[in-house]
Amino acid sequence: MKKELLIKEKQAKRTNPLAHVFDDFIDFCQSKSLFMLHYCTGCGAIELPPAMTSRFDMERLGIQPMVTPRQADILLVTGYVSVKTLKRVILTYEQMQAPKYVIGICSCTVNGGMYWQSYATAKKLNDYMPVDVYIAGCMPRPEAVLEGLQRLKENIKNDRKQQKGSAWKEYFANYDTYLGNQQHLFGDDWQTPVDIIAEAKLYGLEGEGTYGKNTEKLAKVQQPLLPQEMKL
Amino acid sequence: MNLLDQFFILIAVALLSITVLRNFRINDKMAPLWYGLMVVMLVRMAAVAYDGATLTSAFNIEILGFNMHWQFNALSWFFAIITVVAALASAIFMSGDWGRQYRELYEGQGGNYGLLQLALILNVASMLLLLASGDLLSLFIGWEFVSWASFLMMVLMPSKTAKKAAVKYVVYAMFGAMALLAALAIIYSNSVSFSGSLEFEQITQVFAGMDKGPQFSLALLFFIAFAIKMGLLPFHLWQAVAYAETPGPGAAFLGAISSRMGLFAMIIVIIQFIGLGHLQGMSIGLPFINMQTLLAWIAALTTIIPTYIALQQHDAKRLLAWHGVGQGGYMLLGLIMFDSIGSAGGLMHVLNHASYQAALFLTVVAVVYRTGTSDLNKLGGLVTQMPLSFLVMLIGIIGLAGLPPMNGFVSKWMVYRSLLLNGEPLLFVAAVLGTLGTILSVYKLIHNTFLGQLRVEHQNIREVPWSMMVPMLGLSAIVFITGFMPGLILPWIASVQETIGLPVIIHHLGGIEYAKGGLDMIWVSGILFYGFGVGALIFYFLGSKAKRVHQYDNYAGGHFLSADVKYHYSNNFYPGLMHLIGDWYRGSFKWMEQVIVSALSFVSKLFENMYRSRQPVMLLVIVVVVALFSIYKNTAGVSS
Amino acid sequence: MNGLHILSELLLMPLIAFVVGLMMVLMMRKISARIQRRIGPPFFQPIYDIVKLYGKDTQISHGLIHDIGIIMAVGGYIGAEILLPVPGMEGIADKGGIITLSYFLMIPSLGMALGVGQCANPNGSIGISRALTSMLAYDVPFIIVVFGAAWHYQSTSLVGMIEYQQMNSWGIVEMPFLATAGLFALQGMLGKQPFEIYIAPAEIATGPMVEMSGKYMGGLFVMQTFQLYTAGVLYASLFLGGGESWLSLLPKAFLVVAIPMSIAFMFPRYKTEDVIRILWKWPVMLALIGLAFIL
Amino acid sequence: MNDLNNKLNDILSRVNGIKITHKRNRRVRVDVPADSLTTLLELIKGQASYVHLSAITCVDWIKDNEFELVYHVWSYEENCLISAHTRIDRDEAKFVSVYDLYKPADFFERDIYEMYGVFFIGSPRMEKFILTEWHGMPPMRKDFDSEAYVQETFNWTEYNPDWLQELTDQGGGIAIKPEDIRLSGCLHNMATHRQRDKLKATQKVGKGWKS
Repeated sequence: MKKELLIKEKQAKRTNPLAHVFDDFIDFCQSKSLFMLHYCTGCGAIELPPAMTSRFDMERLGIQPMVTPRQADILLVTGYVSVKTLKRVILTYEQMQAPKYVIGICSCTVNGGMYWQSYATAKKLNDYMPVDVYIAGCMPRPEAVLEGLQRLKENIKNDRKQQKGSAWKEYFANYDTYLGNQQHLFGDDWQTPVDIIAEAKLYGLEGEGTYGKNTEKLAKVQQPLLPQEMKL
Repeated sequence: MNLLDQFFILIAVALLSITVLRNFRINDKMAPLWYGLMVVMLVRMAAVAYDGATLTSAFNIEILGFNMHWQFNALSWFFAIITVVAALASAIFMSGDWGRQYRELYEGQGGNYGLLQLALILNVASMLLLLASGDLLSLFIGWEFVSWASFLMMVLMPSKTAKKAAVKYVVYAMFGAMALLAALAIIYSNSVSFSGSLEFEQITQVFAGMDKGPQFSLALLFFIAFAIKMGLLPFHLWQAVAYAETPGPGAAFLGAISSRMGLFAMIIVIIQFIGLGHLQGMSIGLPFINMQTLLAWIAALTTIIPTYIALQQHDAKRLLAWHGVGQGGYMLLGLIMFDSIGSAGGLMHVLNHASYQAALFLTVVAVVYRTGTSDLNKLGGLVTQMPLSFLVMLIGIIGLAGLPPMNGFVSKWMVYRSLLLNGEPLLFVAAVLGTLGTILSVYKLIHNTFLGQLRVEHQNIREVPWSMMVPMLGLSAIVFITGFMPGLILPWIASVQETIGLPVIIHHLGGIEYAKGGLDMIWVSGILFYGFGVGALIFYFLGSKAKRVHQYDNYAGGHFLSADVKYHYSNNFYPGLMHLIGDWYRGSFKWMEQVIVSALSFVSKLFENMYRSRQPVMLLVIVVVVALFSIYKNTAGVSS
Repeated sequence: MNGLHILSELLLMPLIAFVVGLMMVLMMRKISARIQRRIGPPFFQPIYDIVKLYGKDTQISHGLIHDIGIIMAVGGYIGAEILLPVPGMEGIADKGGIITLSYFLMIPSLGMALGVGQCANPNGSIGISRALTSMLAYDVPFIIVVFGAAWHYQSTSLVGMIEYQQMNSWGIVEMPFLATAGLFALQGMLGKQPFEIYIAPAEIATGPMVEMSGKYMGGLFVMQTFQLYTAGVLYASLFLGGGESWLSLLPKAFLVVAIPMSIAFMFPRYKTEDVIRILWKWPVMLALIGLAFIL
Repeated sequence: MNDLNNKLNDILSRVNGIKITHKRNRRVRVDVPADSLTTLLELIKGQASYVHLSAITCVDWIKDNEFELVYHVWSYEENCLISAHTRIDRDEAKFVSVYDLYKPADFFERDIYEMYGVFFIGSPRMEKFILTEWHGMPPMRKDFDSEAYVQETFNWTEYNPDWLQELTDQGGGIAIKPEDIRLSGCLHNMATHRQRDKLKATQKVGKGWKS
């Protein structure tokens, strides 16, 4: 309750026009500097080196590859995601720090692609995590990849201005739905070490759909990993 | 009755009290009090430390025409205050819960808490006796006392390695004592004017009247005697294991100061009375290698080799004990430069080393108290459970590694500065190599104990009780304050330098004054803390609040971490380095030691077999022949 | 030297270091891009990166020591910047000396090592183990170089060294071997290509930085700017005569930083033991030859 | 070469009910009844140096209601591969492990157990191997309907962008829509479609299947 009040207060303070300037500046920088984590699940990964190196040079757009989810802003899922991999992709996504964006590259992330009838391949990536941009194709050319990244940059720049919720906020606000889909696939005892609900509470990102019957199910099986406090 | 006599009486009373009361609980309260009183007495004697005065005790003994007397000068005072403060810290530490645990664990299995208290006071008393010695004979007496008192302390841990190490130590110590005795005998027989006591001044006289050869052997005998106690190369093998296996606070006390008695004697004999002139006069083989360079190189190698042995250890206590051996090298390296900055650095390093070594040992003992192990491969992540101990260890390792702003930096800086001024590039590199090795090894120490993954079995342990925390915090406060304001200590050092006839350092509160690059720790620490302040401002005022996460919420390539996966990176912490230098650990010294031991045991077996042989008549014949021969020889000598 | 002067130095020196460091980061990335025939990042890219990292909405911390590690890493370098003499601001720099400074440079490493340690990530610990090992490797030639310079100028104060060089000739002219060895050690100190085993992105996930998010990573980016600046200015003070003015100091510093960058991309990555082997062999040999000339 | 073949034939012919086919020079196919397979393997390992078990594969002959297990055994000395085929009952789906003879059989048998549900008696680790999250019918069995499972388990993305709409409006667009394929089953395998429907009716497919 107190936290909500604080958030409201914070939002009230934002009437200061300069505050918007500051926010816009940060948004601008965010759109100009993107660290991407390429989760190379499939063949689409092969198109990334040309996009990064001298032919197309992503760095001129401010996009750099990073290797851990902690540092990254974009999660590039390049190719089909098997159910087992999906668990890891979800963990990786949850370990990324907001604002975080997901790009699904290749048709496989859209609908399973050529693996559409495979029992082992997850079909629709945005059932399990909010995907900002899909770059379809089998595989998409580096031009397409860059086009998609440019589209993402535009989105980032405009999101806060247009009062649109960013996709990553969806994950917190509709956690119950996403969790439900994950549980459907992995069973009811599914959990990651990242406590999304606690995170949503801490940063005031809770929404209507954060809690629900799926999170109740989770609460029953979850072994909460509280941070170790220093104690004297 | 002057202050020194009162001090001796106090020591005697304390010794008596602890001897009588050692098995009663009241002793736990009394023992720290006695050490506290000793500190007070030493503070009252502060005039010695600041003015370079000498207090001579009224108490003296005359045996067989030898007069033994005791005195206190700035040098003795400097070592005495370190000794007593270290003892105070150890006594407070062991008087509370640690003592209780020790009783529960070891009483009846060879450990004896009362005896441990007694061993501590005996150590302190004998060390003070040694420090107060006024002539060579009292030095020798004190020397023997110190050796046996340390032995008593070392055997109080009921383990086989402890016993073995203690026996090894005693063998080494006896060898050293014999060397000292032989040196005394040489001095006695070469004295021109013997006045009833073996005064220190006679060393200078005897040296002046000797040829190069005997000079060299005399210096060597003294060196062997003192180097063994100090653990200098090549006599470094006994110390680490023996100290590491001593019961907790005892190890802290011994590690802090005990082996520095060797340095004390070395300062008196080699620095003060043999002097630079003689050392440089004694050239060995090549003309540019003289005794001074030899000692300097021994010191430099002592910094390197034990430090890199420490790097290999995976037991926290042994690691620290090996560093104790290594740091001794810096002290001698500074002193052997015979200039104001170097010797001040060497002397100051005694105090600095004692403070952080005791703090580190006590921290490790605290960890052992809670977890029951000092094996670095079985610990980890304790920082959340024991934050204050972590703080103490952090301060200690910064001191040990010689980084600003702790006191280890000041003394090491002085040693480096002196090596720079004297143009000794290789010694300089050797000293820095030692420091770098220390940084590597102490990071391993703190990482493997306090950082990284917390083991499941350690999830419920808590900080150690205050009786253990207070001495640890006190020692770390000393480490920090003397680092921040070395000027508090430097007057003592200057007075010591004056006493032993070295050039005196020009100092101020923040450090030392020197035309081409001095050191002002107040500025240095100030700048550092300013930097930390700005860093903290940047950190806390920019950016959003951070979410605290559990250790299992960790990037492991998408892997789900859980309690049954031990992912703490601790064993063989520096594999790359060990790939390269691992082959250089040949254990040559150990091999040498074993060769000597086997040779000795072979000879002793030989004699034993002779005694046990079936023809005792043979023995009789041999004895008779030898006796007759010697009688003949002597009578022949007389008749001619 | 009055209080105001000191205050301005305390405030300005880290600030200048930061700005110059940003330019150096940009230069570094531009050089690497040009060598790989890319266009490279836009002019303000280093600022975008840092602002973005500090502007992250959420971030994680593994505990207090994790935070303190970053503070120590940034703070240690801020302290080091203040001890570096630059034109017009030599007042406080005189309080330290080359020995103090070279020890100051170890504090950020220690801080970072502590912070990474609390993260309890094995990749991080492996990275730290490698970083400390390579510190052992490059510090040996570096310390010989420092000794040589201090002996040659008969001073441990950087201010004194710069004065000597400006009155006589530059260190690089008088001690070419030592200067070369110093450059070699610099490559290791900056962790550039043959010696970047402790970062090893594909292998141990950037080692020490593995758990750094948001402002933690931002702190490290800030640290990198300081690191480049320190390396450039320190080397310029030791061998290139410091600077009479900023106009002469900055080109030197940029040049010094540009050299390792330009060489870096010709090399693969050495194993840890090879890092030690090569750094203990060639630069040490060069430095010892240099020492033999000046002693 | 003939010598070798003769020798091998001698050895092989000691096995009951064996049928030897020399497919090529160094490829021998043998068909043995299930109960003499181990005898065969023991013989060729012990007497003819076939020490390397390259793979065990499984084929589901659903019409015959049988599983065919194929043991590929290689000899380094004769550079010859023997593929021993044997058939076991599909409903029973149990066979004896050859782990005692060939240690690598452990993995192959585990894999087959997971993918086909053939239980190997005496194999050391008959447990999950790759499909750690899988609880349904072994997915390589012919009666497992992957499409049905997919339809039941996953959702599909609606993909109808403007440009495609425009094309469609102009009379172009995609000839066969993905939805049509998904809902009607495999295009290229229409013939077996009816049969699969029949199977679907008789067997419960998906999560409820327990081995």
